[in-house]
Amino acid sequence: MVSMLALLITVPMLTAVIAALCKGRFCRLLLLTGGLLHLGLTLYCSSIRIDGRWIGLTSYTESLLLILTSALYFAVSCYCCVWLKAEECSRKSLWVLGICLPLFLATMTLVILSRNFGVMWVAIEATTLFSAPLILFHRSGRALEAMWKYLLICSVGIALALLGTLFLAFAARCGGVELHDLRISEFLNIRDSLHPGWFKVAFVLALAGYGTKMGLAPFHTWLPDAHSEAPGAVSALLSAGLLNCSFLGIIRFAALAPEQTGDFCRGLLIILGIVSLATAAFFIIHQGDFKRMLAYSSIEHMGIAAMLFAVCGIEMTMIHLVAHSAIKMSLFLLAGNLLLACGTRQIARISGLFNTLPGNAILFLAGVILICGVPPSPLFFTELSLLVQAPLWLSLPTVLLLFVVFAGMMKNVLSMTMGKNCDLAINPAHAERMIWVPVAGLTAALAIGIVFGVNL
Amino acid sequence: MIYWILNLILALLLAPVLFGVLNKVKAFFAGRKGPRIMQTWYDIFKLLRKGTVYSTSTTWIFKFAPVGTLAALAIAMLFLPLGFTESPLRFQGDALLFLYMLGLGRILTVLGALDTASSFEGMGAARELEFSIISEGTMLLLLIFLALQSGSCELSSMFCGRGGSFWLKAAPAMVLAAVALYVVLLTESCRVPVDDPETHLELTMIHEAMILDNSGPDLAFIHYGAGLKLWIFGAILTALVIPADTFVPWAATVIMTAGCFLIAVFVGITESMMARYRFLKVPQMLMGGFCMAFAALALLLISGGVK
Amino acid sequence: MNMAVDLVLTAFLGICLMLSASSRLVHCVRLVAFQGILLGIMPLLMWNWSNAAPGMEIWGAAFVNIIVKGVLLPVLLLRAMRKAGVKRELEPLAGYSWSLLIVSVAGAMALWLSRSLNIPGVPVLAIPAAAVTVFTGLFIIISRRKALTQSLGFLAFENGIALFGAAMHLEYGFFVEMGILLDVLVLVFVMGIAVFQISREFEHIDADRLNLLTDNVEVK
Amino acid sequence: MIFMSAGIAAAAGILSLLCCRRGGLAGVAGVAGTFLSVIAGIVGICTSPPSGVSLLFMLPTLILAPAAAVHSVAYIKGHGNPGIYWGFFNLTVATMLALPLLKEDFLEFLIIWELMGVFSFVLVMFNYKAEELKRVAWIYLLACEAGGLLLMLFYALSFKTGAPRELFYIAGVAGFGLKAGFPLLHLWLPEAHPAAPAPVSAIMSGAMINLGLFGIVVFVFPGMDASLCGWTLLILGGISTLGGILFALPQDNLKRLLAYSSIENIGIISMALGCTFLGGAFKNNSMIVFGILGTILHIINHALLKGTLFLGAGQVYCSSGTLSIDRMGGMMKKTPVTGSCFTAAAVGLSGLPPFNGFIGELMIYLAAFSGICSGVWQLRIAGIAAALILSLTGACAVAAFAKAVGGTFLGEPRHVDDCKKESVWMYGPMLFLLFLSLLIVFSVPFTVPCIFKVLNVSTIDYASTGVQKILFCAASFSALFYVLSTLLLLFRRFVRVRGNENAAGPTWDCGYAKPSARMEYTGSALIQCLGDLFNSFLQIRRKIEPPQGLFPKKASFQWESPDGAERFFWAPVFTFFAGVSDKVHKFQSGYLHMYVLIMTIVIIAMVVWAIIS
Repeated sequence: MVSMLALLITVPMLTAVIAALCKGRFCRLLLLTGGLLHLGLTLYCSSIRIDGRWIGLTSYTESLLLILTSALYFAVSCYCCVWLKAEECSRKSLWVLGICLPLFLATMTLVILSRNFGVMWVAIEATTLFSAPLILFHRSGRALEAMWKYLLICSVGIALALLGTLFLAFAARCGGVELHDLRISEFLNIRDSLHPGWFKVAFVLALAGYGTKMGLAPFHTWLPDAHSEAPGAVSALLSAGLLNCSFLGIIRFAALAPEQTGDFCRGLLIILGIVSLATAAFFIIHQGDFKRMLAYSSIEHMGIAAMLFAVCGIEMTMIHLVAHSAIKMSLFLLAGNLLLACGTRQIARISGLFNTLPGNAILFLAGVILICGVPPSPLFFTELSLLVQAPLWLSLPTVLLLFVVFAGMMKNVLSMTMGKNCDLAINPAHAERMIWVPVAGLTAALAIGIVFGVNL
Repeated sequence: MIYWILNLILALLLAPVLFGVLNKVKAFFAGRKGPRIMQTWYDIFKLLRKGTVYSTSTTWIFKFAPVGTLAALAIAMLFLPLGFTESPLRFQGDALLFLYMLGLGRILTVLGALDTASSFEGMGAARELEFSIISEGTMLLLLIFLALQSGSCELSSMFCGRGGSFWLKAAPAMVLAAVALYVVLLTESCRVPVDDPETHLELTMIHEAMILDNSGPDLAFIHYGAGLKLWIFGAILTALVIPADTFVPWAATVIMTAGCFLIAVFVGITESMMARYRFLKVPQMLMGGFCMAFAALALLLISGGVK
Repeated sequence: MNMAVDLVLTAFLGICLMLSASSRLVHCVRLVAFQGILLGIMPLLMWNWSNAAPGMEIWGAAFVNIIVKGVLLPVLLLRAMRKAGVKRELEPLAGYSWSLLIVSVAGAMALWLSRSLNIPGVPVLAIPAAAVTVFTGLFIIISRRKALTQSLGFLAFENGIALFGAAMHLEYGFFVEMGILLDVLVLVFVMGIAVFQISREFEHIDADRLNLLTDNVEVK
Repeated sequence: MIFMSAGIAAAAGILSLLCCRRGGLAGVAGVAGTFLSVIAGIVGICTSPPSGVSLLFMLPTLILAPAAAVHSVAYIKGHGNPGIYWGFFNLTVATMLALPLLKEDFLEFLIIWELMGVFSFVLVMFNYKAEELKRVAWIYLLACEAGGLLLMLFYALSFKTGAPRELFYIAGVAGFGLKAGFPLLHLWLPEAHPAAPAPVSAIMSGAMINLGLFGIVVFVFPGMDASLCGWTLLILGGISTLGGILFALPQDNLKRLLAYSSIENIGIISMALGCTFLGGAFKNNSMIVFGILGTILHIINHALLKGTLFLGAGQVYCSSGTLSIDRMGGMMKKTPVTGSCFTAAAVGLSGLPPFNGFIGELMIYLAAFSGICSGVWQLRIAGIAAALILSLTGACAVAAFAKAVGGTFLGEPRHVDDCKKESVWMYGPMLFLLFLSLLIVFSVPFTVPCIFKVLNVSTIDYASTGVQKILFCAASFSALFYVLSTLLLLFRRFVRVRGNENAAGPTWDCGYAKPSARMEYTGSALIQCLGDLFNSFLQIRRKIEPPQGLFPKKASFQWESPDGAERFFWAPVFTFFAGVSDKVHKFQSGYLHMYVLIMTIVIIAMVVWAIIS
């Protein structure tokens, strides 16, 4: 059975190698088949429960994340088929895309499946390496700058996570257990014999490390640059897929927390959550670029996810992450469409999209309304359960900040969609055809919301 | 009951004569002979026989306005304690029906004025609306004052049900209330300090400006309505001031009629002594009336003259 | 054997001081390479030879460590340097005397702190040396202007963390060790390409002039 | 069965949304959907009547929805995509029919509440092509979302035992108050109504605003001390009544004036509710009875009359193309039926006798007076305050509606030359609503017993207050007014001597040779002296360009009165947040060194904290 899981990782690698060999000619076809294969395999083996030495699938959350990531990848690859035809890009960047996207998927799958802290660390570092060239798709100065910052900040952060893993092993040794290869299941058995002092330091460093990758507040600085410079499809994958995987790292670390350090870890998570919610809120208000606005909304939702994990436990967090990924993917793809059609990311210069790009504009408005947690979307229920279970000193600022975010985003979106046509030469041909994947994403999110609402 | 109907008939007949008395008093102060007392009736009969000229820019509102105003005033008349006897048609809350009937008369006149598309009528309407807000507030304060004294919301039992000794219990409050009611009387019937009925300068008129374009029977209705309104406020003022519930009915009728004519004389005297206020000062006077009514209410609440 | 270990740890401290003081890029690369080699031989030194010779794994890991960190990475960095046409690090943001002072203060602090933290079985000098290396790595990233120096700083930072692992002689499996080394190698390789493209795009590789992406409302 | 009505409306909505390509079909589906849902609703009420409160708050929707549907058939021709309009129109009606029935579970209520916000948002921004609609749509959506978030907080606080009760109460009242247009929270009303299509604003102000009060009465007040609730409603109602009508005076846009008068009327309704609760707190039976009747009557009257006024404004907009009172004039000659219905409804809504507006206000006055004569000093003060506020706003309402009717319908047309004819689709519903209001005047005395049976509140005996007699007398005197005026009209017809026939001529404007329409008194001129009277409150801004030089070319006078709450409260708050965000933006300065420095500092701080704790 472990071999089946290993297949999950090797299939994308295989497509990457083929793409490398054929110099970016069948890039779109390869992407689609890789995604399809991966999705089939995931659905087939998502019910396996096995704990191998290096990789394995043990809990319900991991299989849910796996399905989410591969469904996401499949959706993005369908989008790419239409998008790459519309986007006139050089053969070399197509080649880079053909290689890096499958490898990105492979590393993300490895992160989810890994049963060893070391392997997980290596996989997350690898995701950084393979997603960096993807940001460079448009070959502009700004993309280069975004990639450099992404590389440096993320690798510094991830190295800290390695230090955290080391201290975790050291905490195990201080607790009197000799461990050789950091297997997660071993750590779970010796949970309460971990040395609390060293575990707290380890948790702090791991939180800082994986928090950087996840975009929590003080470490989020790379996220708006990377997500706004990357093309629509890549930023969708980055924002919807990668952030969940790095959050998985924190979840695994927090699962080991012995009792007396429990509320310390929760406190830390809550503080980082509320700080990232605040930064996202204040950065969305006068935001001039709609892709950066969506990036900050990802930071906001990761903050909420951190708070949810600390206050309400894993189920609510999972629903939040799944819903956020579905809606955020559609939004980023729509943003890609808008960028392709309007040619600019400045919100001030775009207006009257209802007239020129009706399909995209309506979906974009609906997506933003859903992402802000208005009832039909599942985010409403998760935010509500956060408010119910969070202490009072946390609920009040959260409500205020959620409102500030809503105000900021709606002002930008409405100024873009309504009003008279702007003077930009908009060619709606391609953009209007590429709305089916976002439609699927939004309907999926609505379905989750309605199902969740009905059986509440 | 019969005495109330007698008083009603008396009121309907003598209302225009009030203006005759009033003009006689003004003429006496000005050293002239002045028009005959029955002059208003003669005008009304003359106007009733005349034809009317309707402006092309008016609609059915202009034609209905004078009629509606007169009907509203007549209905308002039905609830008054004429001759200090309880009106047969009284019910809880008729004080407010009385107040709002006056309001209805006012809005119909204003709409009639605006319908003629003339700037002078618009000016009169604008001023009428401004003053009516404060005077309606004062009227309501007085109604509350009376409700507190008599403990009921019926107009007639407000005046007659207070028992004779309300002067002893709350004399200062009564004085303030009477003065406030007098200010409202002057505003509602458009007498001198607020508006000069005899002026021919359209810029200075208020009530007269609103009826500039009316003619024939409409004008007759309006004049008769003005007489009725003066009689209504006169009757209220006398009923407020004179504690006449112990009197013999025929004596009460005589006192009520004499009271109204006395008030007409008093208004004539104030008109001869005072000149018309500038338009910016009129609201201050009305505010003064409002504050007096408020003070009366406060005094009443504190001094405990409450039923 | 702990005399040799102490010698190596003091060498680490020395390298950190020299790294923060040196202005020439090539010199820094060689220092980081030497750091890598020292790191490679650390587990061998830490092994108590008395009871058993180290297994093939330990030898293999040490050997690969030395090859990658001592030889491959410097070659990559020098090639990137030649392509980007960068000779000397002219004026760093914090100035050499200042950075030397800061690193030595940090070293003193680390030494004073570690006195209270005596962990059994770990040489006394180990924790401060690792901490100083980590701090120096971060400091170089923050204070140096050239992008290439920043990747060098990252390498020093990486060596510091590996030193922590080696000092507390924790090992996390041969494959994981190799994975980490592979990651670092590919990272430096990608950084090299990025530096080359930055130099082609911007004609300079000063990280502090790379500030197009900003939310600062006044600037735009 | 009743849920069927909401279900049918929702289904019709989705159906017409689907066929939004073919306009005609969507229109048919929409109107049919609305009528079917209303019929289902009425049948549902007759078979299994819901509790009194839900029935009361469903009635306005049941009355207004069909009227608005018929009106919008003609209104949206050529204004946008009918499919989307009918779709969201039916969905909004569905949510408004469903909300009063969801009394048990607050969470279901909250979900449908926010859905109502979103659906009506789409309707408000229906003609999205206008530039200034961006701000309006943003404000409206913010108000709905803020209400939703406050109610989420309210729901969350109900679970927290430690949390203080006042916070729970404030969150609830503020959450629902946003929809009910309480002072400071009313900002979206005068913005959304002028922009929304007329039938939509008719439904919103006629029926949707009351749901705010419904929410407060059903979810926030149970369990709270009655006198506290009474006083809150009374004070908030009083402020929003006075504030609403005072700000209605200087408005130049007709629908904005009607929106402010909706704020005033919802204030009156909450004052009536306040009197009821205060009566309940001090066991004053007559105050409760009059309060309840006042609330019921005023809700229905306001729904009917405000619906007529907004539909009238819709017709005026369609035929003259503008909503500015000063630019219109003389519309009575072009659209006589709409003009007459508008005038009648205006007179009714300012509480004057012959119409049902007066009966509602009479009940509230009687509640206030029974408070005054009750002897308990708290009730006495409440009674005096309520009566005084009601009379002042009554007079101001007379002025505001005189301006609205005088400015738009009476006199000579000023700037609007080509007026389209009025269509029967548009003034039909107005006549229907006016007929209903006349029906109410004469049927209320007989329906009082069954009203109190439906409310089935045992502690109140309405017979002792003789309310039926009062209502009967009020109705009979209104009838007397009609009879007397017809008598006088006949008298005038026959008293004239044969020879003097009526003649027609130009208005005698004190001998002016050629009076032109520009000399006419416009609406804002009518209100100018009132504006000076309340200037300290209204802060009217005037931009005067006096004529200069010997031969002055251009002189202009412009005045506008922005909403007080917006100018002195919301604008500073929002600029504060924007200021903070600009300062915070400096941190994302683009310098990589700064980012890594911040990261190191934070990590060191966290490690030190981990070691210490």
